[in-house]
Amino acid sequence: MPAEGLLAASWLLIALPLAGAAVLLLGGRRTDRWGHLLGTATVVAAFVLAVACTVQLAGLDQRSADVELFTFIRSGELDVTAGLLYDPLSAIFALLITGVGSLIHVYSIGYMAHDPARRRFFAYLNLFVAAMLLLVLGNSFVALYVGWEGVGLASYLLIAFWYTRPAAATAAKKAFIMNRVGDVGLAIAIFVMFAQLGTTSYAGVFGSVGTLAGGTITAIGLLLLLGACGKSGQFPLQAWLPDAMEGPTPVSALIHAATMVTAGVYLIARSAPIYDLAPTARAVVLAIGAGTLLIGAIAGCAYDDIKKVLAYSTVSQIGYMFLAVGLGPAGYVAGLAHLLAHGFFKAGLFLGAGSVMHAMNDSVDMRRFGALWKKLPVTFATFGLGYLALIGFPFLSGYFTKDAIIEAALDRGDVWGWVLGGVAVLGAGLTAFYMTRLMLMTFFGRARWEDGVHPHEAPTVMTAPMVVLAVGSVGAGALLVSVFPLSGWLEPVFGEPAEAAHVVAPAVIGLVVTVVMLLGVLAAWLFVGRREVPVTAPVRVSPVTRAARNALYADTVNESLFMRPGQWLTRALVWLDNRGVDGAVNGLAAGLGGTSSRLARTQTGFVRSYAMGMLGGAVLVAGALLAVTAG
Amino acid sequence: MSASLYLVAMIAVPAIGAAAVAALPRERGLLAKQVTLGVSLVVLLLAVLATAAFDVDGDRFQLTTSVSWIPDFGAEFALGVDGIALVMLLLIGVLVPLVVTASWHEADHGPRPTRVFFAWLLLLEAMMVGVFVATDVLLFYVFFEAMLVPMYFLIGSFGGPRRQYAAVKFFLYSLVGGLIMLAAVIGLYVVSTSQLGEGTFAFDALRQLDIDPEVQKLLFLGFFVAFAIKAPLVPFHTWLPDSGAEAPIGGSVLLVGVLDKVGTFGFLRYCLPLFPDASRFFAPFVLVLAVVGILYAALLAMGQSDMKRLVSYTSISHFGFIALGIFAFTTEAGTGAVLYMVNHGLATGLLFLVVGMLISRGGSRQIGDYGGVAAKAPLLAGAFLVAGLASLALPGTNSFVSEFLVLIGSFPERPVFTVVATVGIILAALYILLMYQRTMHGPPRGVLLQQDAAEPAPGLGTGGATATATATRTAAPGTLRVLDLSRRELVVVAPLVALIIGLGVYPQPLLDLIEPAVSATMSDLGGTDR
Amino acid sequence: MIEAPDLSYAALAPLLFVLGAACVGVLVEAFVPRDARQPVQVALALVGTVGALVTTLLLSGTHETTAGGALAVDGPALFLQATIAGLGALSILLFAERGLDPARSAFVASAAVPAGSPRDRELLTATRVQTEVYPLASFAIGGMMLFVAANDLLVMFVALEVLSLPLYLICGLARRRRLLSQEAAVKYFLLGAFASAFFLYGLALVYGATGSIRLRDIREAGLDGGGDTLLVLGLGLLIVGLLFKASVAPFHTWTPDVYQGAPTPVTAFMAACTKVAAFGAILRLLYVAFGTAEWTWRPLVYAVAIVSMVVGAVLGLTQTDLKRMLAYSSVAHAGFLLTGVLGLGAGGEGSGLAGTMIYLLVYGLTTIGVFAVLTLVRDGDGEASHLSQWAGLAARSPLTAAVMTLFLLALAGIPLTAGFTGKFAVFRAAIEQGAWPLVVVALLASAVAAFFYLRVIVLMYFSEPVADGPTVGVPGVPTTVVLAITATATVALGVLPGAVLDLAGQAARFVG
Amino acid sequence: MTLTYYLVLAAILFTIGAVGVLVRRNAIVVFMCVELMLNAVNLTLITFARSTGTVDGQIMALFVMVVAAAEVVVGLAIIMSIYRTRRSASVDDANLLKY
Repeated sequence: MPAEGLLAASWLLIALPLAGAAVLLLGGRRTDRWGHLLGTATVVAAFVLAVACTVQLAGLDQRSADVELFTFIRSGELDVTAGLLYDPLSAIFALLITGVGSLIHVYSIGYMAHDPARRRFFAYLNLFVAAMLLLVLGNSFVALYVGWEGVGLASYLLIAFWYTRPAAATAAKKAFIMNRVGDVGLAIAIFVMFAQLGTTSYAGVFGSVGTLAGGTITAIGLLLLLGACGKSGQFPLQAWLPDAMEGPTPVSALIHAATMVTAGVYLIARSAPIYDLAPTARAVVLAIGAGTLLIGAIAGCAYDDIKKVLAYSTVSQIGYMFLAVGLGPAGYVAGLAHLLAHGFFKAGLFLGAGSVMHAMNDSVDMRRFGALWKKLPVTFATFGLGYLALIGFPFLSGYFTKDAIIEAALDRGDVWGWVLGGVAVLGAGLTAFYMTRLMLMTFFGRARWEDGVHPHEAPTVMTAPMVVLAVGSVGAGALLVSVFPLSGWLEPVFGEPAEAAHVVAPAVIGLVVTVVMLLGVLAAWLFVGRREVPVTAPVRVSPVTRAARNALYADTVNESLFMRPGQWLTRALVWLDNRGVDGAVNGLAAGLGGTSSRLARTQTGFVRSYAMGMLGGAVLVAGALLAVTAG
Repeated sequence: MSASLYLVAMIAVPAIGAAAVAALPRERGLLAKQVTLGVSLVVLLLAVLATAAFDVDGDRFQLTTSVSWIPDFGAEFALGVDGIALVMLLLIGVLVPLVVTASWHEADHGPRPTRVFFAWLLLLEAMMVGVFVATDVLLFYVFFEAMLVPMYFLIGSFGGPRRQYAAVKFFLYSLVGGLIMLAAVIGLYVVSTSQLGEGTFAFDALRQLDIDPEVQKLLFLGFFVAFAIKAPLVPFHTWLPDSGAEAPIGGSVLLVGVLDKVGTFGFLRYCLPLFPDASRFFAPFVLVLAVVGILYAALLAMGQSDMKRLVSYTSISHFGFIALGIFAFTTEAGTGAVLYMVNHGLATGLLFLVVGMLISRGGSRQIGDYGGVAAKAPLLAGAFLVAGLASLALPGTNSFVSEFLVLIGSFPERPVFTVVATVGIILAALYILLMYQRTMHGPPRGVLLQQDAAEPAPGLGTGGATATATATRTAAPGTLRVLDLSRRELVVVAPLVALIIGLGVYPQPLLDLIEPAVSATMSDLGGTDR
Repeated sequence: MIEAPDLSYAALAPLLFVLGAACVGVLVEAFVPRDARQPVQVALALVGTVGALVTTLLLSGTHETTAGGALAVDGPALFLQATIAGLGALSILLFAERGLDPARSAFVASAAVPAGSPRDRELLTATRVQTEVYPLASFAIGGMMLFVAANDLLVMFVALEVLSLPLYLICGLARRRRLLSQEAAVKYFLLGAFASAFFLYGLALVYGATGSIRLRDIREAGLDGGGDTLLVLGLGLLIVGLLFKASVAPFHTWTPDVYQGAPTPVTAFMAACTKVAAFGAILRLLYVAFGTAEWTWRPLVYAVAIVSMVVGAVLGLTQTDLKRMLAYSSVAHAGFLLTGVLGLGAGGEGSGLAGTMIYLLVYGLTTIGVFAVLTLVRDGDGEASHLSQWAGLAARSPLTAAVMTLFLLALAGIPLTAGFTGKFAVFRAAIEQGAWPLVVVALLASAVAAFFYLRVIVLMYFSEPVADGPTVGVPGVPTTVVLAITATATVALGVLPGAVLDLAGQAARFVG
Repeated sequence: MTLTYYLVLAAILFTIGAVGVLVRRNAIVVFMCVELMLNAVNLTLITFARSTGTVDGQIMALFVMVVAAAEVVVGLAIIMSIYRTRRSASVDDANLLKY
């Protein structure tokens, strides 16, 4: 139904940060002094507005509001209207984005205080928030695509924020390219929708998708999934996410942990009506989710770079979410709940990591940390809570959301249910292991600091957001699952949550998971906590470790499969174009020239040879004429 | 002035202006520049007026003028615009003043007088307008060929080190195409003679002809080759990298931004309506060329070390998209293709201009001679980025709309080709970001470290080139002070950036102009098979 | 008893003008004191040619035969006579130029003096000028005008000789580089005589086959399907003779040498006027005498046209001497003209005749213009005709370069120049007769030819000037006039050719 | 008795002349060969005049003689002038102009 009241103004959600970005980018140095404040203000304002809108939405009897803005592209059959859809699903994302966004803006004020280009940083952040909001609020796949690539750009700009570092520049490029690969899938999916249904709006597509052949729907589903994998760093497109850590830490927290990378989950959840009709596609989602879950967890165990560990953890956690939404109606809510919870604690963890780096002169090598708990009490506390939430410590948020996913998996009731559930539980164990390892190496043990490092707690402007997020990490899960059930809120989107007969009682699952988690912690303590952590990574290690350190050779594969052949192909083509295509032309010219000078030799300058030529010509002419007339 | 005279004026004003500028005494270089700028602005104004006078729901051709020209050939001096031609006029109107501003110091230090450069520029503008507004095929052909001469002299007299080779190559390639087209033009005339009693070149009359399919194929090929060379489609493309690289920046912009569009414009205006059966027959082959071109040229672009060559190759790739859109035979794709022509003019125009500004500072076209420029010249980098993003068709920039329309419009008809073409957007991201990263990102490199390198290579001086060079020579040894955009350069860049983003967000007005003409073309195409 | 043939003097007026002027010119040589000769001769020759031009225009519309049917005074004849007279007048003006050469003339003071002898060297610097060229040229022009009007093979032969003999002579009259000039004369003469022998033999055979030499009678006796060997052989030999004059490959071999060796104004004269005359005769012979039997010669002309275009275009590519390059270009253009000749439709319809005539006019004007420019660029030893000497000319003399560029573009057939109009006309005629493959070849050939025209432009504009390059002389009144007229015409015929096309269209009907 | 013999003879003469042009070096002789060709034509003309019973052929023969005479005048003049300069009448010596 068309929106009125505040909802009608929900486009401001996007406009505000966008305006902020515009002002900061065009304003130039003039805005250096107050730019960061403006940037933060716009996002906070957006958050307030989002809250208000959501409240109003809650008030509506039929919880969904369309905002028609203007005609974007109309030509022939195609008619794309720029419009927003404010419904429960987009609402929670709007809240997450603006909420966490605000906190991270605040944090960045402190974190980037000494960076000369802070203004640019806030401009990009605002740009990101705007694009991300467009992504989740858009009312058609085209709008989503626009936001989709918009966040890609923002992420590119922010990863490459310190562009004088080649690593950063390369990582940014890598991220953009691998995202583009996914985008191609998304784009083609949209083409198919238009070709088959003549529309690209959610309403139109979901309304008539049922009329399509199963194969087509599956194709759409898989193509969308490709897009989702690109954006969310899922297998086989996961390799860019860890590199993205080259960006400033607040970026990692906001974009590469809390919001952007979860866009894939949003896409699949949003496209529920399509996946409901495409079991094959959904199965693939499950497979990818489960696989990535393990890949991420395993890789996370081996790295010494604190941000990389967190990054792989993110990959793995998003794997959980994919697994959840891959389960269908049973899993959507669980997946989204985990998404929100993850948004809180992972953001918190990253901010914590940022504060640690802040204290350690921007070092990320955990082998040079240790014993920081007394130097950085606040960070330690908030980080710790986030840690506990992540590994699913009972009654913290991760505990509820992750268990819900495992439940949903098992509730399939078939053998695959058990397999997936098992994977999920195993993942929980690994998570516990690598996170504990991280905790131990960072905050406990002996101080292995480089010389001249004097750890000190971050300023309040940074710690405050961490505290808030820590609180969220603790509370979110309970809040979303039991106190204020997300399932009810999302009912208009996913319909009545089917009360499945539990295969295994939730309590049992909780117990099992907790045990496995504790085993993981124990293992970590045995491997890391008990003995001295060497300052340099040991070289002679098991192939498993080596594989894990190389993230299961994802990059190697990409390079040897795409990059190198691509470079060879390019070189070959350049040669072909110059020698072959252009050469043919120049060769023709040269040939003519040669012929010319050779023919010119016949022009000997001797009268008698000229006469000879004429006589010959005359004979030929006469002969030709006779031949023509005779024949 | 009556509306129908706008078009005549758009040809006459720059032509007269060219003569006037050429007549100026050698030392009045500044005056020549001012006159040129003024004239080009007048043309822009006329283009806007013409647009205002154009009735979207009106006849196919409007603002028409027609004077008997060569009665014996049945040729008329007939002008008129449809939506397609109109948007191209707008593009010309916008680009030329910016090019003039950007080339302000282009000819200051060469051996040849400044006025010559600007006179050729204006003459070129007149010819470009003519080629788009002609509604008489012979007149079109005349402009089509005559257009070569000014560009030939711009490249040859003011171009880079290999300008002679490039100029001749450009001229001969286009001439060969043009001559083959001439055969087809005459053939068309002969057919019209036999069918209508007396020969004519009037487009509207020729559109009514019912030509035997076999003949159609021959005539189609005649036109097609000419346009495919102009556009250019692989494998007729090898002249463009040379010309694009050797031409002075202003020349490159107009060459790729407008001149080459004549090719794709020709497909749409002449090949499809005049030879519908042949068009349908050859469509698969053309589409193969188009799609192959998209990928092939994109890969080649990645392999270039010379920025201007790289940009030229990206254009070849883009022309593949345009051709795809035209030969998919759907209104959406066709409209997208036309919009693509405009957007590509703006985006690649900006890209060329910015690259030129960079070259004018570094005095080298080699990517390897640059690095970390963003740190020294953020505005330049920003403009570069916008141009780059536009040419990789990022949503929010104008190119996205057109590329999206082309692809989504082609998909229902030609899914396979479209899917392959879509892969091209990955490559687009690659070649743009590779160039951007190598030149703008990373630590300062190449010319930023050695200061003598600031000497602009002959013919490469764009904009503040020489000014910068002198500034750098006085700069502290060891470090080259790369100045950020000068005020004049900002004036050049700002409007283009604004248009790129504006048209990216709200393209509908242009689409409304374009669509009627395109759907008319498509109906010409479809109208004949029943 | 043979009664005297009827003579319509009015219809013959153009011829009488020129030939009369020529005869008077001879007397002038004999009786007027040397110092006064030059102006008198020039005036006389101009009166003759311009008078002829005017009278032809006055006669326009006439459509009759006279002198007992030996002469045709019809549209084509008058149009081409006018063209020849006009171009002739321009050439005379070029002859009369005295401002460029320090020795006041392009022609040798005394042809009898051996080249390089002391006497010759002292004469070289003397300002004494020779004026035989004017009557000689007038005779040649008269011969050409007779050639295109000849309605009878014998008259055609006589005309051929009348136009050739004076040309042989004036080719050898160069003031500088006399050895080359004389060599050119000898070659031209020997080969020309050789060729006219063929023509004559052909005449005899046709006479034997048909018992008449009147073109009309030949047509009526015509080739009835089977093909009369004598007649066919005769036709072949006649064509050979004419193709030689039109310098069509493979009978072009003399062209480069003679063009290069002859004094530049003479080259201009030959290139422009002889071409017109020769094609006038070819058209008349093929259209009138063999028009009904075009199936016999069409394949031949088709082939010869291709050979000529290709040979001309390809050989032109590597020439380093401008005059020689232009000679090959003229061979190529002969080929283009033949495509027009092929535009003869069934029953004399078709725009081939008109097209060819237009092309001749256009080509003549452009050629004279281009050679006129050539006479301006000089070094110590006469014209600087070597390509390399033209490098960077635009910097030294923008106007000269601009005019040269205009003519070159016209020769290349770029639109908005006269060259395009001509090309369009002939190609249209050919395609109307379904000869489109030939036209495609022609277009490709002209693309190749365009390369060597472009090369000159590249040299003039894009190359840096050479040290001790040639000087660009300041043309006197005559050359200036020529350049002005030709340049204007080249542009006018390119932009608004309507009127002239119309004229040619109306004129394009043979009598008899 | 048939006229063909005369025509054949004329043809033979013509050929001899043509070949002579090709094989002889001396400009004068070459020129004489051309004259021979012309006279072969004359013979042909006369023969045909006889066969067709018209006088045209004979008249033409006279014309040809006149023209030939004129040609001789011009030709010898040219050949003389170059002979004076080069002290040689060999046509092969005159090949400065080539290619």
